[in-house]
Amino acid sequence: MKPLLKVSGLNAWYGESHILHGVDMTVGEGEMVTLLGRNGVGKTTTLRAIMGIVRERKGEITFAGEDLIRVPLHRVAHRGIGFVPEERGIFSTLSVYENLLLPPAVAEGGMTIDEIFELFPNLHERRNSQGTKLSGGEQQMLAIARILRTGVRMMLLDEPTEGLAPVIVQRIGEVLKKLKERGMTVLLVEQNFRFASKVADRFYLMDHGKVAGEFPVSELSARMDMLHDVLGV
Amino acid sequence: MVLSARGLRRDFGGFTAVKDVDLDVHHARVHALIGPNGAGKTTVFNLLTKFLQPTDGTITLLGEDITNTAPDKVARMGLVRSFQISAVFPHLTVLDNVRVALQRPNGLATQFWKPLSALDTLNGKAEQLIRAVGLEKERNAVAADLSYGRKRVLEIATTLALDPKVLLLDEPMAGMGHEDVGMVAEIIREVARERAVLMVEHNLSVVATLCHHVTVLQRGEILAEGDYATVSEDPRVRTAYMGTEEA
Amino acid sequence: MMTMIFGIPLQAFLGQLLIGLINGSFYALLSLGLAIIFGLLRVINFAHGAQYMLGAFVAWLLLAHFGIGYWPALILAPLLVGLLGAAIERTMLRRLYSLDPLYGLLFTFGLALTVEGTFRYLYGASGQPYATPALLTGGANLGFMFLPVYRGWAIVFSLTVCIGTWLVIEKTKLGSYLRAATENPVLVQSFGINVPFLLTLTYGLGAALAALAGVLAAPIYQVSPLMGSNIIIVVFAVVVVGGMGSIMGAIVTGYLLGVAEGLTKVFYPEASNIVIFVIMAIVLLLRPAGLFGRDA
Amino acid sequence: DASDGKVKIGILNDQSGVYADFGGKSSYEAALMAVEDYGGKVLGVPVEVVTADHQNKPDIASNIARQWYDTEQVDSIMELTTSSVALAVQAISKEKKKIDIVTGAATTELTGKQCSPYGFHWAYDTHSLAVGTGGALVKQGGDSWFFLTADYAFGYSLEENTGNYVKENGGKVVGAVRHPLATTDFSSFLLQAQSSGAKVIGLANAGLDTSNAIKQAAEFGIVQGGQRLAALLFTLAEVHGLGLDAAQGLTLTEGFYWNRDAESAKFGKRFMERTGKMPNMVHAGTYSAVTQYLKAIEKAGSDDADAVAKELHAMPVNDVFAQNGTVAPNGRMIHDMYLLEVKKPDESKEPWDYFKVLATIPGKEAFIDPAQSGCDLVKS
Amino acid sequence: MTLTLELQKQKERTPVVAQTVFLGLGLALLLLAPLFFYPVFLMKILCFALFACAFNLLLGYTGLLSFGHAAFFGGAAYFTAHAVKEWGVPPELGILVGVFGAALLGAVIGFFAIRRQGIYFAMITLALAQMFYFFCLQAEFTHGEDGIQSVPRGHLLGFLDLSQSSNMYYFVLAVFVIGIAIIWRIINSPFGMILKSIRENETRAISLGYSVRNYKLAAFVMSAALTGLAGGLKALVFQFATLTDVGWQMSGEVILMTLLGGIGTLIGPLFGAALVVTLQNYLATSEFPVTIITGVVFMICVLLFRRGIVGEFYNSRLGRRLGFEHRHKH
Ligand SMILES: Nc1ncnc2c1ncn2[C@@H]1O[C@H](COP(=O)(O)OP(=O)(O)OP(=O)(O)O)[C@@H](O)[C@H]1O
Ligand SMILES: Nc1ncnc2c1ncn2[C@@H]1O[C@H](COP(=O)(O)OP(=O)(O)OP(=O)(O)O)[C@@H](O)[C@H]1O
Ligand SMILES: [Mg+2]
Ligand SMILES: [Mg+2]
Repeated sequence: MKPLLKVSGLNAWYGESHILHGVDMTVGEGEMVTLLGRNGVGKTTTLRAIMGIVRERKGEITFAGEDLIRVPLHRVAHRGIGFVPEERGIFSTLSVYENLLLPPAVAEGGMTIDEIFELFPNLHERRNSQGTKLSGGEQQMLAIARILRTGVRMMLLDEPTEGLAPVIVQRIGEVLKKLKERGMTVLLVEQNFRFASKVADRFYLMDHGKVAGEFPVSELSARMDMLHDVLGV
Repeated sequence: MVLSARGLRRDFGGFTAVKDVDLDVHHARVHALIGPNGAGKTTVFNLLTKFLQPTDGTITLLGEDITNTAPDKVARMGLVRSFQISAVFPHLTVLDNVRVALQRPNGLATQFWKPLSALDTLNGKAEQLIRAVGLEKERNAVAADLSYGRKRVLEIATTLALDPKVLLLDEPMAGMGHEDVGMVAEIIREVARERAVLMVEHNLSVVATLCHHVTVLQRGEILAEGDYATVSEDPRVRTAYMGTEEA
Repeated sequence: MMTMIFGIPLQAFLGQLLIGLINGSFYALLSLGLAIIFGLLRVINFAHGAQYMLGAFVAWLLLAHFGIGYWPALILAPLLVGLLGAAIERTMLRRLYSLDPLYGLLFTFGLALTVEGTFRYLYGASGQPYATPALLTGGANLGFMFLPVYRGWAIVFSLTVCIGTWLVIEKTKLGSYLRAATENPVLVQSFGINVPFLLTLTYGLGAALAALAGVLAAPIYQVSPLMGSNIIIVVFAVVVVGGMGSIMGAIVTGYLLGVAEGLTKVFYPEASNIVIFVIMAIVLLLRPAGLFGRDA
Repeated sequence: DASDGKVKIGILNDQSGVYADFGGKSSYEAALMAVEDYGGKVLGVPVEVVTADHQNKPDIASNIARQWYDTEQVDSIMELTTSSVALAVQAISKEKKKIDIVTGAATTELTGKQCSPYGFHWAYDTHSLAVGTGGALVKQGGDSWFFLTADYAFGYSLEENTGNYVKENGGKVVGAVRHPLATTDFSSFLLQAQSSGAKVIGLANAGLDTSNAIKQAAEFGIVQGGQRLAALLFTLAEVHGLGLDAAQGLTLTEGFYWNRDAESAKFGKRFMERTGKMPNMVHAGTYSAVTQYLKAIEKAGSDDADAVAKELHAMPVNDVFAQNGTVAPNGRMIHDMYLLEVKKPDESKEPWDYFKVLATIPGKEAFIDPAQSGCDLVKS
Repeated sequence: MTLTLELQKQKERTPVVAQTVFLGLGLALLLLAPLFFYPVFLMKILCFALFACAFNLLLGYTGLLSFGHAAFFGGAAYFTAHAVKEWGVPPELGILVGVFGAALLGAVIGFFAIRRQGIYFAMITLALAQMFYFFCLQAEFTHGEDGIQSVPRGHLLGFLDLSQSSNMYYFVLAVFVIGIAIIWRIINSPFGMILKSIRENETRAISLGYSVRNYKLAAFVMSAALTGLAGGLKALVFQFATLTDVGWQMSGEVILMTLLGGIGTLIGPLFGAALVVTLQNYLATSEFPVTIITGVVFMICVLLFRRGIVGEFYNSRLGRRLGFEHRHKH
């Protein structure tokens, strides 16, 4: 498989605290990769560093063969990457509908509004209310939905199932599978192990700001012991 | 029965988020409030703690009608909540976060004439709470620097510091690693021996093992009630909330 | 017999109502700019009064030194002041966004002092005359009052500008980018939107609106370095009453309070500059978020 | 003789605020001019002028005044625009036994209850403005008045004084409206004044308020409609700022007009060369005060405050500003005031040629009878 | 709203010795200062310093930016001046009148203002203070633009003649030190801790059972009362009370002083006040227009030295070594 995203030797800092100590990973075109790790090991930071939201970083990040390090933040999305943050980032001054329409489409082939509403009927029902008046789970749906519209090639999802009802988690699983059929690439950070095991092709395990291990989904059961050690699953 | 609500209702503009909800929370029991996203769980919490004023209905806490009481008063009466999106004092250390919570119950909140060292009497209790949630390494770290999961744990510690009679926990395990989930579950179980706990949680295995009683909310109305086994058998609950998965 | 309203002749009453509206036009135009800058940048632009003054002064300078008259000045002065605003945003104000909003307030406060001080130093305090453009001199007898043509123009023009600006901000994509960017600029940038540029644009626009009000005011009020600091506090009150950040709120409240003030000038003139603050206090008691504020 | 080998005069006023044009740096120039004209020396010692900007803050003024007196051997302080400053500095001067001569402030308190044996009030006061404009204008036919009054003590006293003179001279006051300080829009008040049908609209306010009221009166065609505007505190400097287009027909009172006679014109032109503008009564008054102060030192043969004050009280004032002026026991310098009308643009023959002199108000009429002033230095 | 004010956080093991030495040195300097500087000038600095410190109690430790503190300062000056001059009360009582008046005024303004947060709060205090300004402009007892003049300083406790400027200076210094001590105690008290936490996260504080409004109002009234102390003192020092002290420009000036000295540092405002007062005095006799310089200083401070003089010092290497660590958060 052709690598779409390639990260090597990525270091990142928040002010004086050094969080990432040389992260290496690749994500192939059309692949769905999950990043596992305990709280605070730097999963979110990895995604933010790839996006360029964390600017204090060193190392190499290439996307579709192009260097991303020097690209200004507002041009990164136009290369075809979408980011769904952990804290969701719904805008209170915009209605649900405006929130949905906010990110500009960066390429052809995104979902239409109708498809999105079909996928998340709650959003349709509450489309005129203020974005942050949605329930926690609804906000999560909105955060994912708004990226689906833009036609990106790759999504970075930070704990997309947090706080979601099991039915919705299932539905998101299905959505991800559908997206994968369409050729979407996903890098996922997840605590919900069961969910991750259903959608991911491959896992990276993070520890102390580094990648501590890597394995395909087929080896999952064999690796359970190790996971137990590192994650306490 | 320590906390009960009758005919609770809340409208937002034309939208009814909570409709005719009756709820009874009992001493020494863990009561789960579950339901699909947007069902109105957090809103019920907000109504019970009086962060929102109900459009209709009454709330009774420990035999007193609190339908028109201010939220801080409700907290002082012994009903304390945690928040779905974590709420800590970001620039205070972990220790100070817990001490602030301890100040009022220990009568050390309004003394502007006493030195800060007066608060040192709270250290013992604070350390104990910090140890209980496994934050002793981060004791002197500033809360803002904690990772998300650790912040949630800290929030539970501050909530416990108030020694509340009724605890309302809004998704206490969300965003926590597996290890912490186990630990927090254990804490809740421990706490509930002498208190009433009402919690919102999407992690069904936690609900299954921890909760004595489950109320399922859907579109602001109660869909089903009972112990976990009964509720999870209910086909309406399965389609509306649980999906086909097993806990 | 004359019809009386509250003990004064209907005719006089109508006259005062109209006067109030004229006043309100300036409040609306100024509070609009203030609300935009606040709503989108979370900056309380204390320099708004200075930018208003600059608008008037630029118009006067254009006339005095280059013989450029009112009509070109109506475009040129806001443009120049807007560019100046944009430059200030680019080089200085932008460093403050990540901080508590009060630093923005303090910075613009300093900016206002500097600009006003400079003009006072250069041109003295008593002001400069600016004549009404030939096309708009004279007046019309409306029966109940003598309305100077220029004042009529001021109402019509400011109303047009206000509504136009409101449409752009509330009803276009640009507006929603701007609103989102105030809440979480980094995230909006990560969606692929050039937020820094947008913010510069916004501040420039806000400053230009203030300057536009300044040009509009030049033929009516003495063009003086102090003209801005006198009006700014009242305009702040207007914005608070309207609901901070609410653009429609700022416009409507501007006109409403203009009229309220105008009527007070008839019934109880001594209170006419406190009336806005009194209304503010009442509104805040009953509706803490302001008349058109979003959150309660 | 001079105590410390020099005579030092301090000019303390607002040089950066609202009154910067009214007096400002030009007052300092006027003082320098007076010293130069006097020959730069008195009693054989050099005369020095220092200046400071009190920024309209009495505490700053008070600090500077004390420091000048205590550590910088300043012998007298003059100008003192703004009444709170003037009163504060006069109190300090009294305590320190130093001379102060006020030309910039208007309040009659300076020579009333808060008078000082070392304090002098030179150029004008609220009373003289009221008499000038109120009394004299009635004689010219302006016998019914409507006031636009700034809603604070200064405005009231102007209105009250003027109203009294209007009535004394057989006129009547048909109404008044009180506007808040720093009003920008006067149209509402002007409409009320217009519909009152009064012949004269008296503006009992100051500074930018007056300017804006006049400008808007022109816009509403008040003067064309046959009513007269009378500004109660307005000087050449403000008329210049307003321009003749807006100010034409306005009536006002000043203690000095540069184009009144040949001597004043000569002074005006010299002043203009130095400062770029023509002097108003504050500038000319300061020139006069400095000159008279130096003459008094000469006469007393010493710069000792008691001796100088005695001479100041005794000597008549005769210079470009005042003719046959006298100084009353309460410190009031009594001189003629002038009722002036602003010319139409086509009547003005040269730059700064703004006024027609309508009448001369004799000093005795213009100023409060010292015995009635409330000053306890006046023996009845 | 997350506040990003610089807030001071002292380390666990504060080298108490170094700080005590500093404190002692500072006090000694203040005691000896009249030998080197002009006493009225020093007294003015102390009055404004106390004003700024009281203001900082609200801004630096509660996170509330009041843009109307001039009302308390100037108001108290009027109250004290009136009490001393018209009622003939002794100076100490006159100052108390000022303090109580300011506290009362603070309670009224605070009642309205604390309903809102952040910049709304700033705007409301500004507007209400403006109303008070207009009141002072028109009220009989303030004597309009003349002000209350020639206020006697009287005898402290009946025997110490305050018209002597050295007596007055030490009286002012004593009041200043007491005022600062009160502020220090409030900040470093259980109550102060709650204020800090309210500033950090108001909703959480409510859910912990703190009646946030009462705490804020209490802090507001305390700050107003201490501001009143400074205002009353100033009226006695200068022997007058005028409109300049109630105008909104004065509210702006005190912010400048606090900002210059260091928001959220106990003694920063003292330095800020000293600098501003000196600057104003110096510029009064220079060619430079005061407002321009003040404005530029304001801008530079906000852009480059947000921690203020004292804050920057605390944060410098020397300051850190002495144990004045100053946390800087965004
Ligand atoms: N803004 C920040 N400033 C300073 N330190 C930070 C900041 N954000 C995170 N950190 C620290 O960086 C480390 C990595 O944080 P990160 O958010 O990447 O963890 P994570 O793996 O996503 O954890 P979680 O599962 O809890 O979300 C943590 O120790 C955290 O305390
Ligand atoms: N202040 C408000 N104004 C308008 N609508 C609101 C408000 N608060 C909540 N809602 C709506 O009420 C419904 C219930 O919200 P609530 O937050 O109680 O859901 P929830 O059950 O807690 O969901 P989740 O599990 O996703 O947190 C949602 O549809 C939400 O959009
Ligand atoms: Mg994370
Ligand atoms: Mg919820």
